[in-house]
Amino acid sequence: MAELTIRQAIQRGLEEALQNDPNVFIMGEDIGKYGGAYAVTSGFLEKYGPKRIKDTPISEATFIGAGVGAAAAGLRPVIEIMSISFSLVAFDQIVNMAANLRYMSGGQIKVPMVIRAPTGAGAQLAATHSQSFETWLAEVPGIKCVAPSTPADALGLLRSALSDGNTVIFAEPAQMYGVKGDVPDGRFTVPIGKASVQRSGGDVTLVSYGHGMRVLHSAAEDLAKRGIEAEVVDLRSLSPLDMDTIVASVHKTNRALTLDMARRTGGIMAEVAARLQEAASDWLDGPVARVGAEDVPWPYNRELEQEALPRVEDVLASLKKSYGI
Amino acid sequence: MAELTIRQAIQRGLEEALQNDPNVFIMGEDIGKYGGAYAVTSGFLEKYGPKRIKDTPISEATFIGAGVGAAAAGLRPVIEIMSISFSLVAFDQIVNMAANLRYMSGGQIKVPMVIRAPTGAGAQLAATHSQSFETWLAEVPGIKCVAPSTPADALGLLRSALSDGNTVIFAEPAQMYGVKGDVPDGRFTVPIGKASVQRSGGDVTLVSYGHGMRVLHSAAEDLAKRGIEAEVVDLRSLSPLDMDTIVASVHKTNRALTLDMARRTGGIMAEVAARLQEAASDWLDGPVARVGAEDVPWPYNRELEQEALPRVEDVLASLKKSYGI
Amino acid sequence: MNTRAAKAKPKAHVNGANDKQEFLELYRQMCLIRQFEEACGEQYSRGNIRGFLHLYIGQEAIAAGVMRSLRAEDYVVTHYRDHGHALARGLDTNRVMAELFGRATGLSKGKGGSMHIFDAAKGFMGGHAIVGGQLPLAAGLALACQYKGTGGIAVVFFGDGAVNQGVFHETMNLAAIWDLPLLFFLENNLYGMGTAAERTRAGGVDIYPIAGSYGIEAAMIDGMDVLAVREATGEAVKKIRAGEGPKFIEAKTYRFHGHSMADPARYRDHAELDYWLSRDPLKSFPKMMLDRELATAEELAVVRKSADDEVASAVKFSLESPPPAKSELFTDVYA
Amino acid sequence: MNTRAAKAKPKAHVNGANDKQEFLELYRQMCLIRQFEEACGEQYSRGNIRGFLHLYIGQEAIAAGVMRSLRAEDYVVTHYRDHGHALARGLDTNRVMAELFGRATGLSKGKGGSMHIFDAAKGFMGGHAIVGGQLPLAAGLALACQYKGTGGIAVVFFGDGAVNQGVFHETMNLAAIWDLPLLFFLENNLYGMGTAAERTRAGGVDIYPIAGSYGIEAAMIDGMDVLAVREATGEAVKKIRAGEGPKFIEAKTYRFHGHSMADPARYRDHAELDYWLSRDPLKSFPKMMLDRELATAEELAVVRKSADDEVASAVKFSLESPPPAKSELFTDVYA
Ligand SMILES: Cc1ncc(C[n+]2csc(CCOP(=O)(O)OP(=O)(O)O)c2C)c(N)n1
Ligand SMILES: Cc1ncc(C[n+]2csc(CCOP(=O)(O)OP(=O)(O)O)c2C)c(N)n1
Ligand SMILES: [Mg+2]
Ligand SMILES: [Mg+2]
Repeated sequence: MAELTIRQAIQRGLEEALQNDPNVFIMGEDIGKYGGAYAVTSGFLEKYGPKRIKDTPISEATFIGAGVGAAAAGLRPVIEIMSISFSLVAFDQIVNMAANLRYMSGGQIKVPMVIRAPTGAGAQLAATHSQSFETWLAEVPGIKCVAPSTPADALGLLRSALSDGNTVIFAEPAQMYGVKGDVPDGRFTVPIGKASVQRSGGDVTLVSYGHGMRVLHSAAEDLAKRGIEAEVVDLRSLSPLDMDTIVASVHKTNRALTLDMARRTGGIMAEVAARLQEAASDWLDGPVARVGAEDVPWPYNRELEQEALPRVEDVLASLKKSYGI
Repeated sequence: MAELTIRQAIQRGLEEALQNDPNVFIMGEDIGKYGGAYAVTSGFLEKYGPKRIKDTPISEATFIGAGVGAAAAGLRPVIEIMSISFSLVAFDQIVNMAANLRYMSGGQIKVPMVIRAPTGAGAQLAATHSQSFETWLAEVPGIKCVAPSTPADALGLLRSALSDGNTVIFAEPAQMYGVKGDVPDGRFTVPIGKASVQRSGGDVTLVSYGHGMRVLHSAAEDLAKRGIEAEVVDLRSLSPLDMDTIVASVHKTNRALTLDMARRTGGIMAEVAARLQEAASDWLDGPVARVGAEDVPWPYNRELEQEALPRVEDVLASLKKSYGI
Repeated sequence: MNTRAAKAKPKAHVNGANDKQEFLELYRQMCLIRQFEEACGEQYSRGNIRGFLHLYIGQEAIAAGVMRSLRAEDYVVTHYRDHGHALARGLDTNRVMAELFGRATGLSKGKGGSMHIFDAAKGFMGGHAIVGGQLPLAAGLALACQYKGTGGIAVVFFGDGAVNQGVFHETMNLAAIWDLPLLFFLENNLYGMGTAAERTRAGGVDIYPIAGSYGIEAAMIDGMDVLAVREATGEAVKKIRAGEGPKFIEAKTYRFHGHSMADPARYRDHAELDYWLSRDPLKSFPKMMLDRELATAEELAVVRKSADDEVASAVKFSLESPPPAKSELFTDVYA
Repeated sequence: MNTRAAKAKPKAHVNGANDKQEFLELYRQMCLIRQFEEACGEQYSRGNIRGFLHLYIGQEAIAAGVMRSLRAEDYVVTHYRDHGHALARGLDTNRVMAELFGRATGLSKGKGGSMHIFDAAKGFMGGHAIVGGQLPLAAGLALACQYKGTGGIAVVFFGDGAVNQGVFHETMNLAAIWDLPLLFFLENNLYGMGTAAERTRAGGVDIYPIAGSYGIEAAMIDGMDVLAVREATGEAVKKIRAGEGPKFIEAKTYRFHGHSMADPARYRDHAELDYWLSRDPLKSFPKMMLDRELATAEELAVVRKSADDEVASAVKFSLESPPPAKSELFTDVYA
């Protein structure tokens, strides 16, 4: 057991892969000489050399598409996008190429690739730089999508992603790189497609992922003070979705809330809520409560941005509305 | 009152605009000399000349971005994308530019533009050409999104879109250009943000848009034979969403089903279902039933594609499951 | 009228009877493609092939001329107008046709259709239907060849319309800075769908000079001349294998039919079409062989007959093949 | 060490005392930008400015030199390193600074921040933070000028990193085929974030030749020489206004600080930095004026002082300005 930050956990996963699999290479903007915009690959170029650590031009569509080709030819590319906000310029390559190739080729082609990208608002980066497009990518069949909120999950999920046969979007909560946590020794993995119950409780099920987990844990503390025991579930895997874990929790609690730190409308949390009411309607004492960021572009000003982001009060108010608790 | 096809209704709306507003111009691939991939702008180049009818290179990102600029400078561009499947290469320009400019500029910039694109599966065009990205674009604040399913709505919504101050995504069901219907004379409009009750009934609310309306109407016929009166609601406007009309219907019927001809997971119909259970849980006799296409890339083979598409049987089975009817 | 090919290089030199087998093989491939495409057109009107169908008729000299320089370890990537490349690369004619028919025996089990032909075992990596989308993929395949040191290269085909997509530019840049073993093969058939290239492309009727801006050596050739294609490709491929990085070839060509089956091609004038029909490689090449006594009329007829038979069998094979099982809808989504 | 600017054109010719007022104005603008940026850096470290902040220090000669040729009806579009362009275009210094502070008095009411400065009334159309994303917008603004016949033009600024985005290529093509009144202004400061342009850009250290592939006339100039910038821009703008279509200017320049406040710029060596510091336009330009007796030391000091005062007032104005009302979160989403 070691205490690591999320950044360090990702670094460890990447280094293991670089050391153990000669087909693994990393590419992205400023990941080499600069060491990565969020310093995740700091020192890698010196250690692993330019063949394995490739600085790219600012051409996301093309280096992601090239990753698809390299993966199709048997390599295992790891791609860093500086921010998931920039993935839009490469959406065609991700959605039409990485996700569809296997199906369109009748199973002939595999695209085992990991696309890492920091995601989420909260740093006053304004409308173009604060988005969370993992919520769209998680809807696309043919690719998978994970988003860790702890160092152990970051490492465990990265290991799984690095040995998966498919393209995995690895969404890293940008405000949480420095979050510390215990990481088991040894080569444990966290399976893709399994949610994690981070806190047990019998009164209400709270579901989110990434940055949302912080808000949920605070809300759970508040609720506990009032004698309400929340079960806090981290999706971890946005695709495939693990509805079983959530439904099992609701069987126990009869109440559920979904929290999306991205905008409330749409995205993968709408799907979770919609599925949950389908799968557990007989168990729910009220509508699935939904909390998300305001449906506006992200503002620069700090107070406005904080106002747009969901807070503990919103979680509590929403529970009150749905369940009177 | 005249009988028009959806194609003719759109043509009429475009021609009116070209005739009445010198700031309106149309651009897109093959819309001029060729007359449009779906023949919507056939004859326009001859009639309105190359200044108003601009054939573009196959550069969706740039001609959409140029539309944003032209709109910001006071023109009113109408852009045709040959298929909404191709919009992915321009997603950055739509989502980051068209949608965000007004907000980021503190309201200084308006982007009054219409982006027309055929959408949907069903013509054996396979994985890359059968997608329905209006379901994503409808989630983006700052732009609006409509999708007509009748000639009258096509014309009425197009008129509204052409006088809206914002970018409006106008998603045209590709398989329905030839569908005929009565179109009132005179300059009626259909407001953006209002759903339409296409059939009244007191037993169950069926909601969809575009191609989905055909399936819902067939299902309603089948249900009627069994004495079940379905209320069939066409969203028409995917953004803003008109939950009021849907909720009002559910107050009457106590049952609801959403149908998405696009993939079941995610998209705007997940949002409708999620909101509906929040807004009308006390009125619903069971979970909102959800029907959608299978969560797989679109296959080429006809039988497989038909199998992926939602059918009347799926609607009926889903109602049985949710409500036992 | 557009007769730009006249500016292209003259025909490659012919080395007498030594080349006979090679020439007959080139002719066989071109006949096979032509016949295949004619059959596709017919099967489309019968409803056996659906979706979008783009015929390669008129451009056969390119696919046939390029593939002769490639090896098993090389990769081929192309766009939706892909049957010609598939056949010339040696994909099974039956299985290509069956894919168009959407049958279980098709290369993609009927899931991909005409625009998405794949045969990974033969390094044939599609068939891609988003204009320009295939270019980055090809760069990645080339990168893999370089990374693994296989000695292989990648060839990517694209049209004059695709050069207007940003990824074309991005891919040339990436290939150039990383010295990727990649051959850019531009089939300039003068139109992107119904729009003449000159109306959508700045910088003149020739596109190849842009490669120079990336330091990529480029050639312009007559795409109706299979020997010119073979020669230019051979030279470029040799340099690429020698580690010289990417190369670029622009071949001027013409599609004799519309863009797809839906297109009556009214945007082209008759004189232009006639000019290009007069340069049909399926006429000029056998004529040259006859003129130079490299083949007899009988030998050529045998070749044609074998192509016809192969295509007829492929149609029969496809008609007799079963559709994919419904369960196939859910396979191949994930590995 | 990278000292490419040496290859650029020599300094523009000076026409004696006539130019005095003009030169003092250029100097004033450069001083204003420099001082503004220094103040931003300081306010950032105090936490009054947040998010990403990209300073223009070192590149002042470009913004100052370009804007002199523009008219009220013209449009200016730039990227996130936008304060210099904003000030040189004549935007209110107070309101630009207040935007960085996120205050209600900011040009975008504090919603846009440093990377998204807009002043539509002055034709200043942003401030765009997706690399390359501003290029199509500028083409659309130029199209509107052409369509309406306003006589206006658009100028778009972008960096050496942005040329690697596909839209750069697409926009040049569109501008060229449609003869748009658009000036492409490339500020080649040799680095895109931490990566030297030569490592990510094929075709040599000079980027401007690519414009030629689109038939766009291009010039390369010394971006540290405000007169060279002014002259080249003046020429290009004259041609654009005359209906000659788009033009392209590449100016070699250097940012003296890191990419953003987060970047210590360890990827550059001292000799390189020293070379470029030695070419600081805030030193060379006043020196030239003194040498040629176009201004006295006192006159220059007055200019500097006025810039300092203007910036100090802007900081004060911003500090005293209120934040936006919380209700502003929901305004300006839709028209
Ligand atoms: C991104 C995108 N935009 C538009 C289309 C529609 N489309 C398909 S083929 C084509 C023309 C392409 O022309 P070219 O590249 O010259 O190839 P050719 O068909 O002539 O072989 C167009 C516009 C598409 N498939 N993808
Ligand atoms: C599409 C996209 N990719 C990456 C980034 C992150 N990024 C911001 S600025 C920058 C460097 C741009 O360099 P250049 O164009 O040379 O402009 P400079 O900063 O040197 O003025 C990068 C990589 C982004 N904002 N957008
Ligand atoms: Mg073409
Ligand atoms: Mg730069």
